[in-house]
Amino acid sequence: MPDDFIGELHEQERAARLAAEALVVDVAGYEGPLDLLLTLSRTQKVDLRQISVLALAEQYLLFVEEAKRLRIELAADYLVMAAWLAFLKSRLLLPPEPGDEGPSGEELAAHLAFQLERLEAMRRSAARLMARDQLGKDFFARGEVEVVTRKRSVRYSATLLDLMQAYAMVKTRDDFEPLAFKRGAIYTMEQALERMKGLIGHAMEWGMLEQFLPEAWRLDPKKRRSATAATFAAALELVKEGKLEIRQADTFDPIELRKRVTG
Amino acid sequence: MDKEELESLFEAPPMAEQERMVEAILFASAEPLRPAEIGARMPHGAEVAEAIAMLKKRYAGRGVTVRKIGDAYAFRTAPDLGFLMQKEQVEHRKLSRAAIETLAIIAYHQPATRAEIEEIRGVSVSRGTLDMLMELGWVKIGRRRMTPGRPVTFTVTQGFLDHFGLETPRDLPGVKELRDSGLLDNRPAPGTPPGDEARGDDQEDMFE
Amino acid sequence: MDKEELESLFEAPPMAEQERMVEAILFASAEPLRPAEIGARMPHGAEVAEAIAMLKKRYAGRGVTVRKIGDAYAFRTAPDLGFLMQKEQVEHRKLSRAAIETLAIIAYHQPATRAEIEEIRGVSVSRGTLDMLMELGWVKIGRRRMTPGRPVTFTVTQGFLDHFGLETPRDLPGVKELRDSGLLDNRPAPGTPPGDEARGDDQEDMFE
Repeated sequence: MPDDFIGELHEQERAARLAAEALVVDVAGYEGPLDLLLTLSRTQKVDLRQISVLALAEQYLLFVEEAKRLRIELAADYLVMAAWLAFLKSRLLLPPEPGDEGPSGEELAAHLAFQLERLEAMRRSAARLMARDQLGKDFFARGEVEVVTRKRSVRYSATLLDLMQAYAMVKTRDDFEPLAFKRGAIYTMEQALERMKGLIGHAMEWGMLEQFLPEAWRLDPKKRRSATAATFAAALELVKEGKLEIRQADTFDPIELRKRVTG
Repeated sequence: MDKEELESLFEAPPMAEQERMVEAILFASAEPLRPAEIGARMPHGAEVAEAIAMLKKRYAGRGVTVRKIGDAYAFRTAPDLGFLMQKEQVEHRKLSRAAIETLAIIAYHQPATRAEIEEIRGVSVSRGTLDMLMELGWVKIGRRRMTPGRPVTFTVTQGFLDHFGLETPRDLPGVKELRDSGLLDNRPAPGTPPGDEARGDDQEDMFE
Repeated sequence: MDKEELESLFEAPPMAEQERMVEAILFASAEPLRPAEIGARMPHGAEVAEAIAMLKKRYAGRGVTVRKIGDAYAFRTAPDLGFLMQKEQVEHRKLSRAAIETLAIIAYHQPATRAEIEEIRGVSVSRGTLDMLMELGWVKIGRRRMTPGRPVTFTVTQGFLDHFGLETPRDLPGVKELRDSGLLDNRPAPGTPPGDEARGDDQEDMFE
């Protein structure tokens, strides 16, 4: 029955192709390249400790090629892993060049095998954890919490999570502030006027304008410039009100101020 | 199939086991249960009245006892131990949003002056909020800032660290970590139209 | 007045009475209580640890038992009777595979940094996964790791232990085998300088 035989062959081919494609098409089902590697490694049907990393790397590279052929877009980390595995493959196959720095192919392969084994162990542990008896499902806490008293006190509660969320909220709000100029480094004339009014009472002698700047605004050049301008404007305002005298010996000389002595 | 027949097919568990069952059911229930309600949860053929009577006897004189309330049963603290329950009565209240935000800002920026807190929050901080945080023992007054007006600063206390399970204020996660864990994610609250920047009370929905 | 003197003035109640008291206090609380919390409500001179031990023994094999959860104690129904409590069963949020794995990694490797979780799973921890585990009250932020960048670590909580009926994280299923086979070691990839944990965050700015 040659016909049947050929038919069977086709059938086998088709099944193999479908299996390969299924793996590729399912790419969304994998949680990253390590997960995919772990799935591929199962086809080797050996203990993870005896796995052939070289064969695995080849399988993975084939998978990526297949994805490319089917024009399936792979996330960047799958491609990064592919590049790394190609590198690993060359390290495993080629003798190390003299003076070659860095870990050997065997070391890298051993680490990858370790990672796979560890991921699988965590998977198994997670399953065992979830299979345990759980509170509220298999065993229960006291249903009716008993409170017998007349004494009342309020206890405010907040958790670290509340705190972090509150802070996050405050910080996020900033990101969504309506467009406005940050006025952090601007000292307003109103502020300067307020301050000068308090200070000029004591300014019996001529003093330099700089002495009237607030402490915190004297060092940072930006702040200093803003404070100088505001203080100067405030000084002019006070001169206009007849409360202050102002003088400058020459162009670019220091500006000096003192309280206006009346009468 | 009538009841008699079923009973002969499935034997009821031994009385000691039935007593255990009633014990667990009464313990987990949020309210007193009538024997019929208990019976409805027990295996077929259980002798609920007898199991309750046994349980009642077992707990006689213990710290908690099985009490009949109307026609239902419940565990209750022995009357002579009522005094032990007094400290239990604390009303748990959530901190107001203003308070938790103020606390968070102090924790992250300490020492912080009132003006700084207001600048970060974008709204003024009421005297009462800071007073309350100080009364709670979570915030204290630190050194004065050496700037004009010599404003007082606020810092968090050891009590704050204890309450929030932190060893030092440095253990607080940073902004980047908050963002990475999704906490700084600007998820709109369900049902909020996009762009409706949450500044009102709808905030609560967002994380609860 | 020193402690000795007080003790001689007020004699502690007999042990049987102390056991009753612990029974009443533990019964009334849904949350696990630490011996110190219980002691704070007991009369002076009470031997809380001994009373708890007696109580634990008394309830062995009953429908409710005294469970140790971390360093605290609580009454919980016996797991074999869970089928009776369908009415009390709470709807459990179905956890994603990523969330379950992240939880397991934190539990088995704790304290674990975000980078370590990602290294084990081979993918980045998605936004909101850690957030959700913290909201469930199963994971909390622990100490910072004393490596460059001082990353925060995550650990499991008492609520986690309570939920899964564990006395300590050492009771996690298979933990000993995993440790013996080296699968819980923090083995860096070959070629990485030791202690290279730096993830470059803005932490430093925040506190300095």
